[in-house]
Amino acid sequence: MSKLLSMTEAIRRYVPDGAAVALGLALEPCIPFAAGHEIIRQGRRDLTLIGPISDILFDQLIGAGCVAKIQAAWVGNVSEGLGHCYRRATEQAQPRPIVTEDHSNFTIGLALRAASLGAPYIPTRSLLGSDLARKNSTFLHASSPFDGSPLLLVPALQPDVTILHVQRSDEDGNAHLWGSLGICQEAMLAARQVIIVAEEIVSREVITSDPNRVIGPSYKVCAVVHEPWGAHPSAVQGYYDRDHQFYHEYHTRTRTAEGFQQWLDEWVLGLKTRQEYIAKLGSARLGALSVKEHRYAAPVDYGY
Amino acid sequence: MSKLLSMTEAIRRYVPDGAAVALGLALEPCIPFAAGHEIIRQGRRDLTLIGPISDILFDQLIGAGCVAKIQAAWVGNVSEGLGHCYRRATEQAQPRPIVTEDHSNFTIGLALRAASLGAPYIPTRSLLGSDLARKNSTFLHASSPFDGSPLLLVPALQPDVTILHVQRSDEDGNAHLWGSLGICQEAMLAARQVIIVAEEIVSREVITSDPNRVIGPSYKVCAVVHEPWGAHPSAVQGYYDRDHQFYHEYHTRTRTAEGFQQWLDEWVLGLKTRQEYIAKLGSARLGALSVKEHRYAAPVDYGY
Amino acid sequence: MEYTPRELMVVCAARQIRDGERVFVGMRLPLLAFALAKRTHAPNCVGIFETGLIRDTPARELLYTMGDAPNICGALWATSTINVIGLMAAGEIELGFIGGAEIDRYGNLNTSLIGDWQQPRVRLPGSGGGADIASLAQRLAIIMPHERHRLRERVDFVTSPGYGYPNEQGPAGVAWRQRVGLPRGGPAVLITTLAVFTFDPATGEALLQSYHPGSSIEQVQEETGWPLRLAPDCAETVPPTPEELRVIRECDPHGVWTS
Amino acid sequence: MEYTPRELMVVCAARQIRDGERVFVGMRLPLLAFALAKRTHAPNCVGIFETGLIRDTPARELLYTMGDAPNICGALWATSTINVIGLMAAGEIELGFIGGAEIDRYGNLNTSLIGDWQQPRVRLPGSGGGADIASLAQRLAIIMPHERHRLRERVDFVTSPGYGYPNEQGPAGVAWRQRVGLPRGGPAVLITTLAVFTFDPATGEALLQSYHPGSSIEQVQEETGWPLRLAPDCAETVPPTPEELRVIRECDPHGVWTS
Repeated sequence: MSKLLSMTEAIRRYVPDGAAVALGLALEPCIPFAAGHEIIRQGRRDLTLIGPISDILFDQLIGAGCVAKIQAAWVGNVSEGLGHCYRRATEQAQPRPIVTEDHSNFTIGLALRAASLGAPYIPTRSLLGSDLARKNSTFLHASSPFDGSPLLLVPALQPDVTILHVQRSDEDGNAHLWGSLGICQEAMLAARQVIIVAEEIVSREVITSDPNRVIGPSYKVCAVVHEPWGAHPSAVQGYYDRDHQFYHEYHTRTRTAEGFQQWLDEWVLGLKTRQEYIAKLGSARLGALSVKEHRYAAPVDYGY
Repeated sequence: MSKLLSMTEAIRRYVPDGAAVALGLALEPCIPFAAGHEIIRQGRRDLTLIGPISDILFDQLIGAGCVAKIQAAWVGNVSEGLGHCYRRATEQAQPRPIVTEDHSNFTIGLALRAASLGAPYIPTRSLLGSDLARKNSTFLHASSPFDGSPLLLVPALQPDVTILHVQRSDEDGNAHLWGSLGICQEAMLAARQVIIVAEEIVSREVITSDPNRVIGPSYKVCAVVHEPWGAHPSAVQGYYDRDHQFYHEYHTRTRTAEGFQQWLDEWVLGLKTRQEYIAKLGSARLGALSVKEHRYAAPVDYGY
Repeated sequence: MEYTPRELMVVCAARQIRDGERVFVGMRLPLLAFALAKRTHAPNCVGIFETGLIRDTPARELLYTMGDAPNICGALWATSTINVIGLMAAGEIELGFIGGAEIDRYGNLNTSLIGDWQQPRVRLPGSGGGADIASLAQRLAIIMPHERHRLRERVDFVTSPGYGYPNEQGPAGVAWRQRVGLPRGGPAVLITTLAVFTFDPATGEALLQSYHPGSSIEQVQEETGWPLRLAPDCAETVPPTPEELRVIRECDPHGVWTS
Repeated sequence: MEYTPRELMVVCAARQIRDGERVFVGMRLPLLAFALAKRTHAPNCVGIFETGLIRDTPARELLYTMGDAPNICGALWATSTINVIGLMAAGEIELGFIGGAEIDRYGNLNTSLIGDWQQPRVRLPGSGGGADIASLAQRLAIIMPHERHRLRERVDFVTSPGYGYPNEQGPAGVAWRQRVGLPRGGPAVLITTLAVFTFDPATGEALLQSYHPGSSIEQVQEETGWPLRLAPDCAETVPPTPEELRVIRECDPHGVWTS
């Protein structure tokens, strides 16, 4: 059954106001910027964003006023530093106040892993003694029933929708993802529903030729969006490199609220679709980011 | 650094008397029979066997008197039924008494997953109300600190050594495994040390061409054994099928202790190496089990 | 059209699968039931296998074990055991199949041992994934040979929890499962060589829903270790259709599992 | 031979890596330190990256983030974040690197916020994997710019636990980590633009181990918000060797991270 939708339609149907949305789950690569930009264009409000480090997509969604709450380990600009919109929202409630429930990369992963196992929580010794453990009120401190030692209990976290950018998917949402995986699989398994954004739509046979490469069960997928370059400026292994300069420009231009608004008008609100964004990037920039040297995985035989 | 060893040497060095050994972790496929047979030949004693269902390898190790304790979800003959040696050991203490700590497939996986996360336990609602939950004294019953609901706490389990049969590995133990994975990765990550038994030894470049296919960190690997057909009679995807008839013959011949001893003499004790075992199987049998139709995974580009 | 008792069991099992459902498929007869349902009334059902597989098509060849090579080719996902049982723990699997050596009137299943736990008379293989499926699936379908020593008033060991037992805190049934903390589920159906039972969720008791053609309520009672309660609409089991038999025999042409 | 403060920091960081060790590598300078150690005194060290990567060779190109494509090519394992942090939680990672915005005399690090938690004056990005590395690695190496407002008597928020604080139950240091339940670890070294500190495990206090060439104990004191304690063998930092500088400049020819 084809679940192919335009990005516009996928976001309209499956990311309502107030939803808890997990995205940016592979850490620096495969961040679904195209999906985030469409969320901004549709003026979605009161979202909870769930992710490990998210890079600048969280910052953009916060600056655009879409976000009420953050459950994440880090919000900023990985190669540049602070997230200016995140700072303005937290320090000055601009454009609106937000709440952060601080995690570490491990605890946000454990929270999603717990949900994926139907476990109410997973205990850890990470963060003991940290103010993170004290200030995130979803955590509980407890003693191990086995030996009395102190533990931090990380409760299961279930996103309403997880958005994953992948290299390729079939129309039903059976998707191949490769490279460093971050907490993508945990977030897919934990979610109520999943939106797959793919560089390429391929036949079912391509996917089933390598079922170990599949990221999770397609029955959880509610929409498949074909969006080449949909993760720019983040990298997609085998498709394009990270556009470091884009992060730098964003960092420089968004120091003020006005600068951010101009950036947003130019790169998000003033563009109707990802096709326009790609055209605006221009072929020289795209070419510079494209794959220069293919490196294919060694053959694997599933035969019998 | 090459970790290549003969099976004889790998078992001699890394599977001492009394060790807790995890094996048969992919459930029906990729069971390291060659390793198990060498353990029997070397007369290892007082082992704890850890695994999900193990098929007949556990039964053989038990019948040969190598085993003091079982931590597993199932011990028998998957396509045939009961495990006769397991019955004799449990019911009549023949050839020696053994203790079983019963798990389910989920709880044995959770126990190893907990160890792999450095978590003292993982809570679950599976098995609540089951006698398994009451009789396995490693489990604890508890109330959730979040909502007071009943939980079963499954403590972390750390094998001394995990033995994995894989399709291919480099000499350092960077190994590719494909097909259904069972609890292989959890058992590798949880273990103190790992023995890799591989159908093929390949170059490092073959492995690093596809790092997502790697089963776990090679720094945990203490020995790499090149043992083609080392998982027979279980299946290795892309290499050979399951030899159902072999399981049937084992089931029929091992109904009595004498029958088992004859089987063991014929197939294990009377053979010095896996090469002799393969020769005994004969080319017709091997040919019938070999791959008839190759089915290669679609290409994957890691380039940039 | 002639058919074997096991063919009828496969048909009864397949009828438990609703279109679009996610089904935790066990070994042997459930493997055939999944293939049959898929090719008849439930083309959109999805099968999940505890080795770490999801597929939406039956394997092209007969399987002896769920880890056999043909079950991996064409799979939608090949992954770890805890990933797929985790889906069930999270409540996402509608139906699970298991078998058992013994069952009692409350649907509690024993696959661990006969006799005393410390000194068993017969040691059985154990749970495998059975206890997980019984604990975590939304509905449980059980498939067993029907013999009096297997359908007992009370099993020696509860490997896979059904509806428990009445006790000082309350009745068996859904209430018992809630008391012990099971998140959902319970036996929906017990399919035997002689009959089909459903269960009364309020009391947890098995109800004779149908007796197979050639059997009778009396014969079922004779082979059952507890006094039967009949479902209000207890009747003869609807026999397999020729189409159902044709598909089963295509899947298992030599009767490996069905003869 | 001339060198930048950051090149010296990379050299100091690399010297913390012992041959054969498993090192949780952070962003920026630690990436270079891993490459330098690997190519000089610690050819057998293994790098672990929180995106879900293990490698035993440095990437062929300069990395801006650990998720960059060159870091994945040639990796020994590409997997999930919790799989690799799990290795550290299980005690298998000898050394971890992190940075921070603020640190105090007990090695507690703040990367979360300046000012009050409810109404911060500056909101910083947060932990990322930093708090995990500080909690779980066997030894922690910290890399920071040396400014008086960053090296404080007490940080506003403990993101990544160092040696805690003395309190009614006992002293800071290893004893504090044991009291709160941390399984191991603690800061081994703090490398700044001016100096290198080690730590007294009994009290948790930073000890000035060396001051960089061109700096002095006095200058370090001026830029440090607590009264310095000197290590018994406090001396000038051993400057980079030409070989070390050569390797660093091969890895970062344009000085992206070192200028």
